[in-house]
Amino acid sequence: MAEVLLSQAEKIFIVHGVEDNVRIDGRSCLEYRSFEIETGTVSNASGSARVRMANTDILVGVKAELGVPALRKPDEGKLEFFVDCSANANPKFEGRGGEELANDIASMLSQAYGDKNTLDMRKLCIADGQHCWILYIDVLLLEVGGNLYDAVSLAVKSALYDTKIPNLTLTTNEEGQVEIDLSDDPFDYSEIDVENCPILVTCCKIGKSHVIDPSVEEEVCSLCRLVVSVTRTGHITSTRKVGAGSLLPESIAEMVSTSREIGISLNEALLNKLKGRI
Amino acid sequence: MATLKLTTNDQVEVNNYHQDGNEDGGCSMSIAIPGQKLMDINSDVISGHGTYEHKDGIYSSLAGYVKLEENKEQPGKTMVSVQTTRHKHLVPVLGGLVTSRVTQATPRFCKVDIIAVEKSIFEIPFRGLLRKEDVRATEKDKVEIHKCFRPGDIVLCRVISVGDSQSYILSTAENELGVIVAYSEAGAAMLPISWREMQCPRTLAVEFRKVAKPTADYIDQIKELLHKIVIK
Amino acid sequence: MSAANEVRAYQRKEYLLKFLEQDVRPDNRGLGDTREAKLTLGAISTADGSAMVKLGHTVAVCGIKAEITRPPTDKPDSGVIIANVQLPAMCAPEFKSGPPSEKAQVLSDFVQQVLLDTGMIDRTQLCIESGLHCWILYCDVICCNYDGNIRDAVLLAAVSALKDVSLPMAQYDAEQENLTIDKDRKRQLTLSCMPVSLSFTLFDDAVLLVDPTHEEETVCQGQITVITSGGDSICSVSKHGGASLNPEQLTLCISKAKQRWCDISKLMTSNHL
Amino acid sequence: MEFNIRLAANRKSRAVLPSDKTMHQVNPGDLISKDSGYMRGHGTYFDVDEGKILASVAGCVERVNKLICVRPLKTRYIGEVGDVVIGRITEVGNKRWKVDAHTVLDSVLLLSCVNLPGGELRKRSEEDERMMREYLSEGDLISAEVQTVYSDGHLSLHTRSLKYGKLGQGILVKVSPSLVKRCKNHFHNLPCGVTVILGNNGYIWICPLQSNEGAEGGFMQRLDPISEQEREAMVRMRNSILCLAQYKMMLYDTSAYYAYEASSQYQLYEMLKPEAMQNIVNMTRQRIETEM
Amino acid sequence: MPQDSRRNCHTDESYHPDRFLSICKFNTQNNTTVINDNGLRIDGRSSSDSRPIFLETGFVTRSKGSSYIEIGNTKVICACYGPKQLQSKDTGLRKGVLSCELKYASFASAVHKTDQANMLEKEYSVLMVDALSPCIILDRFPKAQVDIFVTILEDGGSAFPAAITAASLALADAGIELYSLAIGASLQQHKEWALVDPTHEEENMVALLGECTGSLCIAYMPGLSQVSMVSQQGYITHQQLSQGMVTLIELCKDVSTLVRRCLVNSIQRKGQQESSVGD
Repeated sequence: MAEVLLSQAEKIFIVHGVEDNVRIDGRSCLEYRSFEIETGTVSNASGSARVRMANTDILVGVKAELGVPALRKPDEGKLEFFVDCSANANPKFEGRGGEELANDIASMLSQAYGDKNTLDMRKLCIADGQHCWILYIDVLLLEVGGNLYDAVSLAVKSALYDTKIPNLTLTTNEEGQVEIDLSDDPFDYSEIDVENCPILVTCCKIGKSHVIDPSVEEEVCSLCRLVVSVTRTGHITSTRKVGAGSLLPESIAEMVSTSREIGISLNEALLNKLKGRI
Repeated sequence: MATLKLTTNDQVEVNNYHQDGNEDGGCSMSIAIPGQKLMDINSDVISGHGTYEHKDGIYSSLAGYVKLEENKEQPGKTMVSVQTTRHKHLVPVLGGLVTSRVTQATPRFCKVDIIAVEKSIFEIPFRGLLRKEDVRATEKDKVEIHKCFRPGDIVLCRVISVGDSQSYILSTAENELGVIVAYSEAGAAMLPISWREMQCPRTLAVEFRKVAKPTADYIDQIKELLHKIVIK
Repeated sequence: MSAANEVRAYQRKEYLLKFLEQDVRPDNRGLGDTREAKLTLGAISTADGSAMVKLGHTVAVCGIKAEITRPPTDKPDSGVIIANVQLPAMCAPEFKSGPPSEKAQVLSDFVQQVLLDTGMIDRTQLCIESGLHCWILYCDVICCNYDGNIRDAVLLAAVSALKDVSLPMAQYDAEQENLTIDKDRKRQLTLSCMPVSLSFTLFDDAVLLVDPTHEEETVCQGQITVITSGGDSICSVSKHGGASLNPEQLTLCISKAKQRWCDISKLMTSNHL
Repeated sequence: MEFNIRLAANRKSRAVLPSDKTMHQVNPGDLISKDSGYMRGHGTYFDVDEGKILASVAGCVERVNKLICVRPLKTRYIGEVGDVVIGRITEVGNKRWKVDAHTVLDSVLLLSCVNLPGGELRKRSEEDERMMREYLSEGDLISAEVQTVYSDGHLSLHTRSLKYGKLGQGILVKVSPSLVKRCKNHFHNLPCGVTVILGNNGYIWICPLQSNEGAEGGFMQRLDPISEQEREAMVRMRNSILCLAQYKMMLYDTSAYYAYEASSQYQLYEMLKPEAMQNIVNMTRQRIETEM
Repeated sequence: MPQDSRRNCHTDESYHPDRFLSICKFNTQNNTTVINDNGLRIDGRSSSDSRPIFLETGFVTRSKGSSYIEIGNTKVICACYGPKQLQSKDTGLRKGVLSCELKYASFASAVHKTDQANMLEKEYSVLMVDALSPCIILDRFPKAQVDIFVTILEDGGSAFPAAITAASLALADAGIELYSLAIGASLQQHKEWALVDPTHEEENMVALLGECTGSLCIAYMPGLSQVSMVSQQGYITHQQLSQGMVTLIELCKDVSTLVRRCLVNSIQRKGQQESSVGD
């Protein structure tokens, strides 16, 4: 994580501010910063999106490739998440420095997308047990300025929304093998249904209260965060406590329900914005 | 019921909490485990070793026997502490006595491995630094490191600073501090003959060291040890 | 108590010497006594064969996983056995996490070599169809507690885990080019012999200590390992480092090793009952 | 729940608005002067073959008599003796602290350049050397003055005046050093109830109003909660300064205060929106221009 | 495949025997129900029943503290070393640092583990630090690091929560000061059933059946009544999540009495040893 040094007094100032519901950038505890999305940024990817939220800058590219389904799930396609922490974002990421964070985000994403109800992987299957689409989702962290998980998940969802998968025609030859023909028409494609894709919402415990969309300074002041992935329907697909603190069961319940409500409306707002553009 | 195959004890015990009930109330109250509330905070008790204060209570932070004793510094107050059978100290403490082994001696300082604090022996040593000016209390300028310590010597020191993150800063500037075990060039354990000399029992050669003045306690321990070995 | 502990910590050699002068070792054994050995077979249900061995405090667990592979090209009628020994950072303070240390590699080679070279197992019984399919036995030994004489412990664990292996029946249909495996029917492996090792070390270039603890190993030099496989047959005698041995000492080692084989073999049979 | 999501395509350009017509902006390699009579300063280089002075950074050209400099838009701080800076302790070393003051090389604060608790004329003992971390530890913020600029560019700081020292509760804002206008005084008690220290190094400290008399070198700190009113004023000031910095407006007491007043029509959280920012900056600029 | 010179290995790839099961067998394996009409699970437990637990301290003799835990078929060894001096210069000046490493034995799961850089192990190691660092009083050993090494000898289900319990037991055994023990527990949500302390088979069912299911794992500190780790995945409702938390906290409280008894026993045993040495 991008570590920022803060003096004790600054931390106290931030903690008291959160308790008074006035954060250092003027927001209240449950207020989200404005952010900017851009889809179709990378022209040679199947889908891409960039999200900029204060100082956090995320680029996501989706690449669809043909592959073989997993042995245990012959009727499903695959999602592969890969996160790259650019050394631009933080000099500490150079070499293998960003590996831990990258693995962490990637596992969080694959957990959030792990269930069939989020993204129906069966639709990515072409021929049972033989061919399927594999979506390689590459996340590039260009700048890290707080609330990383949320920003990444917003970018992933936007990039999936933007993803175009070419339509295929299947023929079976004499030997019972399936042959695949790719359509020549570049406009002959289908889109992915992202309606129920989850968004990660980070709820940051600071002092006795909790905030959403924390800035880097606020993250430093908090001992622990709860990252909850929420779908549009309000289902929870993953929950994870991050950081060295512990929480009372009651505060977990509170934080989960805050995150859930934020998640539902954030999903709605993002989808509306994405659709409004077309 | 699970068959237990990997246990070290001969008697196999299966804890099945369905039959458990509250029988552990039967074990004497004097054993505490981490997180167990020992008592409410009040003005008469002080939280001692192995305990911590949280909200309105004093809690145990160790697994061991609860001990209540009168505080020496503040008469009338009770000190509550939890004693383990294990080592008391996990790390060298500021102002504490440590036993260390010299690993490197240069004209300006000695590098040492701290291998024990008081009676607690470390499996993995901590790095310590014994600077030339901290070897002796008087005539600091005349100290020559090679006449005080050699690599391999066991030295009793006091921690005077936790220093930078690399090593603890140690001192031997007390009579009772200094070399307690040293080997002569012939390889025999030497005996102290003065505060600055030790003698090899094999070759009778005299070597210079900053020798620790043995305390009565220490002599007793050595006697006890010899006694034990003879009995065995 | 504390003074004894201090000497134990600072002057290990002196400490041991004080005991050896009385012909006794710090854990109350005589110079020629081995520690009590314990053996448990089949402790790990996810493995196809497993064993846990205890020599005093030293604990080694071996689990064997069987998979299907292609037989080696030079021996189309034989199966494969791969032995690896792990010394995880958990088992003693001197080990680091990460890839296998030199010590672990040496032990892996040792076990691999003994399993293959003594001919204790006829590898053709692992073959399913010549040149096409065979069983591969991954024989992984993990040291759970390292308190000296790890060699004897890992070898015993590996050998007894092999004894415990039961493989599902496999059948190859040449016409359909189809391999089927029936998990409900299982068979044991046939072992032709059981190699058992016994290790010694040398204190002060003169005193032979059998089945040394870690504490003894740190102040002793050299390692003598004798592997016997029952009766009068000796599989291997090896000696690394330390002072030279006189013939009497070596004879003593060998006779102790033979005795060891009998003890272990008794232990093994009692476990199988 | 309201979310403010924007599409990048609709983003408004945030280019520097030309305020000063006389401002001469250059890019690296741009010709500044062919006149060999000028002396080249920071941000320029001399093309020997052609006899021209060219810019080496992007920024505004400044001429002082015969000296030509380019003041870069974005830069690290280049120290000058006597400058007021805000810095953060990054390391406690042997008789010195390392300070991050937005310079290229780390700055140092020697133990001998600090007022220790208990008076100016106190002798520094070995005890003090061991206690250094108690005085200032990693992460602490200080205000200080540049004492020396070494030839390699690293700075030595001092806090031997009661107005300098450790900073307590407040907000640190980081802007480009070139945006901070050099003034006689960099400590400003503004009428809106906040104290602003505009560090020459681009670090700006906003804290509750402080009286000048009670300065004690920062060793006594106020750790009780700050009233909501004061807090809001500070946050508003922070956002105002960020608005100005975003549109590359020079920062000094008047501009900061005007921006603060201009922002009064907005709620605190609204000040983060680009439209509001632009509006605030425009109003501030107009007010400054009319007053000139 | 690159050869690893530090391990013995075979040149050809090898396959799990399940790959060659006759098709009908493979199918019947999948069709087993997780819970039958009487509300009983495959191993005969009810959904809220947990398996018997065996706990022991002092398994690894040369460590500072160690523990061994067995829950059903799950077998976990944990050892704790340190505190030892930190190598790196910049971190942990005031506080100690905790490092955890969790490893599966290659024979611990149904499938032989070959993958050297196992993602799951890394993820669990990170989660473990998050779960345990809240219970350690880290400022009692500044500049130093405590290492926890966990080996899962056999994963019979709920191995990770067992590892957390084992680790906190090892920490207590090592005499490292703790605010509280941390007890791990997990459940598997299957439709309306919350299967407490699931077996390996039950955990796998989710991946295969996968309709409105999820898993939840927590670490609970009974001393402070706080939760030090939450990890959930799947597709569950808010109510199921909060209900699951309540269920697991109750389970943790139950397990903590066993951990307590184990610690008390070990203290008494040590006390007896000491007094016998004294004679």
